[in-house]
Amino acid sequence: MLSAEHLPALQVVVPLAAAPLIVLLRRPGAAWAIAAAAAAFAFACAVMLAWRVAAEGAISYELGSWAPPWGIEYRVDALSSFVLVLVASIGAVAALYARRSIAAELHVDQHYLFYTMFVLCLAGLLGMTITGDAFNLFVFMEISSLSMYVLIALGSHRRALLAGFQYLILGTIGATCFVIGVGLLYLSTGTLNIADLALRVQEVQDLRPVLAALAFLTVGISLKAALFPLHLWLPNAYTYAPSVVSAFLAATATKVSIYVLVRFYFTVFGEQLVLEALPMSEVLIGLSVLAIVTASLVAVFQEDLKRMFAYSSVAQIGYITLGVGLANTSGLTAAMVHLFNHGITKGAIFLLLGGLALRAGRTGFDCAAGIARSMPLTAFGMVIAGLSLIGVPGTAGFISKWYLVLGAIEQGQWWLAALVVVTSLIAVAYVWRLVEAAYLTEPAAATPQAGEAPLSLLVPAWVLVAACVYFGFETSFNVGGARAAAEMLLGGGP
Amino acid sequence: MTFASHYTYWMTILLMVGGLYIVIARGNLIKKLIGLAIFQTSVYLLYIAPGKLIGGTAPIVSEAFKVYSNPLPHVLILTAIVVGVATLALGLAIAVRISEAYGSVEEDEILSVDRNEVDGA
Amino acid sequence: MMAALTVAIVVQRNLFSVVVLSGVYSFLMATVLVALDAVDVAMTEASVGAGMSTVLLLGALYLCGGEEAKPMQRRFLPLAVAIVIVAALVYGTFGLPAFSDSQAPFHTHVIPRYLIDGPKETGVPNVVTAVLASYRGFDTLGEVVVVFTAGIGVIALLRPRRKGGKEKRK
Amino acid sequence: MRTEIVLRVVGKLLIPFMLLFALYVQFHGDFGPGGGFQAGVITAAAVIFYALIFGLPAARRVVPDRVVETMVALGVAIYLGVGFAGLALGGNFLDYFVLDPNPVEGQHRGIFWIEIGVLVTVTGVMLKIFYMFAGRGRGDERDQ
Amino acid sequence: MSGAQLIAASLLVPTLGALGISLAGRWPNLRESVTLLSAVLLFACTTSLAPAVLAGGVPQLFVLEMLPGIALGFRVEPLGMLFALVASGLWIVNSVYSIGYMRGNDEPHQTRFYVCFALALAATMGIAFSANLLTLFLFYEALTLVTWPLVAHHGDDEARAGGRTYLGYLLGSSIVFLLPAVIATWAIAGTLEFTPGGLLGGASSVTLGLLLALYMFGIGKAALMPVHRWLPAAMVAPTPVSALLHAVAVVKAGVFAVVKVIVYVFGTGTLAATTASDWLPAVASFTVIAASVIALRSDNLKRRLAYSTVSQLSYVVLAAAILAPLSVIGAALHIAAHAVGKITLFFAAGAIYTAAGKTEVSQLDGIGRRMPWTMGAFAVGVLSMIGLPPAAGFVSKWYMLAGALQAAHWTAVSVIVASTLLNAAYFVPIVYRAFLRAPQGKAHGEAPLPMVLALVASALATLALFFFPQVPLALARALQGG
Repeated sequence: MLSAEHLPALQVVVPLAAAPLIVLLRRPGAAWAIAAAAAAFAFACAVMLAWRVAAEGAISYELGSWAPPWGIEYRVDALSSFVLVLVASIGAVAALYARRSIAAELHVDQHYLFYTMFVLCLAGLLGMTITGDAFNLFVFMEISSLSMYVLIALGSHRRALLAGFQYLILGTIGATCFVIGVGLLYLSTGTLNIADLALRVQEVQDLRPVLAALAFLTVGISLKAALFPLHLWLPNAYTYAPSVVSAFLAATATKVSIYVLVRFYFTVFGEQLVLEALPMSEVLIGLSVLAIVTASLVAVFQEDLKRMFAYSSVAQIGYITLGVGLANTSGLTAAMVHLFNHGITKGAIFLLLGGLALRAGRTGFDCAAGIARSMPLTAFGMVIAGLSLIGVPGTAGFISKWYLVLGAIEQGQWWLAALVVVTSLIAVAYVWRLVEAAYLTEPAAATPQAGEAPLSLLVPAWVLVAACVYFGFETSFNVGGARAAAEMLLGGGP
Repeated sequence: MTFASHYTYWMTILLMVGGLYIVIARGNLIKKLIGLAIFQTSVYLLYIAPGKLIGGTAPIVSEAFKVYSNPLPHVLILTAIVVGVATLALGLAIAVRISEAYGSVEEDEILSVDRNEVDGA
Repeated sequence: MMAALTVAIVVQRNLFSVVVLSGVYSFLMATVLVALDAVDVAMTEASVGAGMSTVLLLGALYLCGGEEAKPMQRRFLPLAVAIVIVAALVYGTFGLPAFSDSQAPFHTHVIPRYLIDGPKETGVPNVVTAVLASYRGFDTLGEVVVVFTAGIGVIALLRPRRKGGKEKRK
Repeated sequence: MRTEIVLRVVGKLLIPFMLLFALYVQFHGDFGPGGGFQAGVITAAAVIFYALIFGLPAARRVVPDRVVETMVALGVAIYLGVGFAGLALGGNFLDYFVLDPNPVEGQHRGIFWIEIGVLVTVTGVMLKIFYMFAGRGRGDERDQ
Repeated sequence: MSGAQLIAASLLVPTLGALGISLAGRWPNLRESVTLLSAVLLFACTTSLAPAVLAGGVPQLFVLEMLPGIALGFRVEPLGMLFALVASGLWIVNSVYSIGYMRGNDEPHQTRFYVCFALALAATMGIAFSANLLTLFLFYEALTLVTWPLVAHHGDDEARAGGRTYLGYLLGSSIVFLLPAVIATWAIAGTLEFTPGGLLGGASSVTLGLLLALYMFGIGKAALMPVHRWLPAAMVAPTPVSALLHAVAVVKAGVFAVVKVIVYVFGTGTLAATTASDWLPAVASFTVIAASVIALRSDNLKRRLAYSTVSQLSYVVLAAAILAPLSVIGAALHIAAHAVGKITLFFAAGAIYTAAGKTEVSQLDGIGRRMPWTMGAFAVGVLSMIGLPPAAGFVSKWYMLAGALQAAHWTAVSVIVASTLLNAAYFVPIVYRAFLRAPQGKAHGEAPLPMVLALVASALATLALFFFPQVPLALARALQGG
């Protein structure tokens, strides 16, 4: 059957094709319909792919029927299919959500432009994830980044412009570093296909260019992934972007970048090169620890909810890279699981915040005072997602924390395990600030009185909230997928 | 490993760093963008220079020539250039909007405007 | 010479002249590229780098005003960063094949098929075009989409709102 | 500048040639340097040139915004169309071989069409961007 | 119904009850009747589970696999049965009482109160029936979280501060100590199932000691010093909540978990074989004595009761830590005995507050003449706390003492004896004041009827446990045997 074998291409191309379609039609309603349809299709696609990969193992797709390394190859394996599902699902939810919130936050002329950017961003991220070609990865990285800059700059506060600009500068530097890295790799191996690279890198006698490439790739990707201390663009971006964009970004963009990092570390370079030739493990762990501690502490003292959770994102990314740095099966599993769990958790939080922003106009802490009464569902959803952020058992966050600590203990690094649990107390601190504000404080002047957020916002948000709980109990997908990916990376790494 | 044999690389590096320096050190947004552009163009050399084979010719196959320069980097760089100009356009667009919203394209001035705003609020 | 230009751009404070300089820079880049047999790239660079970008920059300048203020005080950090990068790159290049070394891996791997079979397989003697449009056609698709993105993005950012539109909160 | 009779004449004379050159670059791209992208830029440059001489409104009359924006999307659409054609004819995405009984012919056809796509989009975008920047200052953009 | 179904029911009943309560929030009468109904139903479920367990059966229920190799599962063993019986039984009494109390002092957010209360019971059932450490941990945390709104019920600054301390201590200790302990256990033993004789047979003495410390201080609900501070802090809550914390659920869950960990994770045998646990009785003894002293010196009635709880809890820990068969039985019994006794005391305190608005011991002169029922019940509770016949406390204390002697653990013996005297020292004067001093202040009668009924009932239960200790005793014995 035609579609089955072409799923990998369709996965990316359909959202891509949606973009010009939207522009040609230019009608806000139609634009939303197309975008939503494309996102939904992408989600279905991703699920089917994941299912097939689980059943039959990695899929390779030759674009233009040119065999790699001459042509460009799409490669879906345990890892990429896992990330695909995350990105696509968040994309679908966000698309549903966008209609109402964008209608409230953007001028009607811009709607179709927004949706164009949205599907492009989605396609870009999917492309980054699925591609098996280093340079193609760069191209799609640029697609997603450019659209992202615009999406951020569309925020309704003028600082959104500045945020977008900063991100543009740093992001471009990051992308260029990435290109340099790829270039160095190409010069010393003569190929761009990731699988082919993986083989030929091992044959390179003179390691110096490869190591330089490693360094550049790390820097470049870290910029995109907002890996501490290269996270400076992130808080502003998340704070001033339109709500749905914040949610989408927080849940997917940085995650995909981390996926790329992992991909290059363990597939291309192979752990012995990464972990032995350079002290990457130590560096990663050190930076992650810094990220977790500082960012969490900073988050506690924020006066704007979006900003607070933006900093918490930086910290959570720290947890993920910590798992990567541990570089054992449990560690990588933890990283992947947390990639997924944190994606849905943060997605839920930012979507709910979007509801608050819709009612209150802002997301300052004072707006949250006593919202338990005026917006009970929003408040309760935030509590659940917050618990997942802390890592309370019964939520998705707990599962990631479990594996993280387990990985640390297996490595015999008790202090890391201790650090993880202690820092999650900081999370308690900032989450509970919100809970107290919501439940124990009397409504303040800034508190929205308009009542609960509209269903069209609540439903998508609650889908993710439910996911936070569901994946805290029924872990066969996220843990299973993550473990499979981790084993593939460590076993499959050359 | 003679000096000549790696001259091009070092040229590239010099440009690269120059561009990057502009980006980081200069407060003017437009200037930053120009720096960014230079930073990107320098990458072109990194890719293409090694592809050149002395005595080779442009990779347009015909009976006249036997040695060709490496075409693949050319392709990549074509893409890179496009990306570069696209980025530049976007950046400028945002810069224009900023100058409209803040009346300035100097980073520090803008930041100070925001700070005052915060204090005011 | 390009290096000199770069330095000039670094020091020059009048944005207009900077723009012009960068235009010149692009032209030089283009000539260098021709010298390196990258005719297609040279052509593009000339038209885009020298032509398009300059026009855009001038347009932007027209809208933003020309003089650049004094640079900010933090000069140390950028220098440090720059130096680190130089170090990393120089270190890297030592391992790279010498200029015009036909035995370098990127001449021996993948490429031959393009050069030898390319014309036969695609019927296009200009291998660059062949690779661009066919072998790596998907990259080019991506490239076009990037352009598209930029275009739509600029529209989204610069199209004047009609009345009734939400104005930026000041 | 609009009074500069010389310029106007030269412009009128030059612009057709520019367009011609663009077409040459476009279709000779298979044999010599060049291709859709460069051609697109040149075409755009021609129009921009026109706009510089005769003023933006004039250019807008010749190439209205609506058309430009359509071009922007259309190019990509064409390109994707080629890709889907490959799918429809039983090949992979962007598979040119299946576009024609004779594979090499198919390649030719595919490349031809995608180059068209590139040309259209690039021209459109470059023009659009120029319009946007130029129109921004005076805010005289007559959009839809 | 089969065992599995009953387990499921006893988890679902309170949960659904909570749902119903929140739906019925607008109509108080309906709401409270829903509460009572679910309480009765729950008790029915647990009681109908009991025979099977007494007969030596272990009803099980496995829901799903949370992590590879670790299921979310439930298994009813004697100790859990005992705990579940006590908790569900007291819920009935407590809800009757709270109806009186909440209406008597027309408290705010009553719906939230009843909802969280029901949820707390659900969590308690989960703890009682948990089949492995992960399930235990899950519901342990859940209990902390759902009781937080109860503690911070009033929402003013004092309540918030109390709530923060409560949450900080319990969540903090459980995340920082308990979770790593659990994970380490998993890493060492490869399983988390509670198994008679323990899972950590192979581990070295040092590891055992470390783990034991992690567990003991990780289970903050057991209020082992120095992690006891949350208990007095939680006194800001309304009295029914204090009753819930001290008698029904929270602290009981703590000591229950302690006993469970010592018996089923470490295994008394394993610990006895090493020196890993030698420090524990010392800490427990210290807690017993110190807490009693503080109680002696505090004038606020509820505060005094709180510290008495701290010391009483440490009895259980101490008894379990002695590792002698009899003492473990004593520990199990004391969970029940202390529950009924302490709830009576708190009910009385609450009744006094509602009727007379008095909170300090020094104000209680002659109150027994005005509130004879209340103070009578109070007296019974006191007897039980001190451990005199004819009250439940006597039985459990008897077993503990016997166990201590059996193990020839002289410090323990002396501690128990000494603390008994201390208990007497800080409880008897209250009774004395209440009955033998002349009443002062304006006249007032008994507290509202529901409250009186409740506290009398609990007092009777206290006595009943003395005269007919068969069921709990049997269960406790079964625990030793199992």
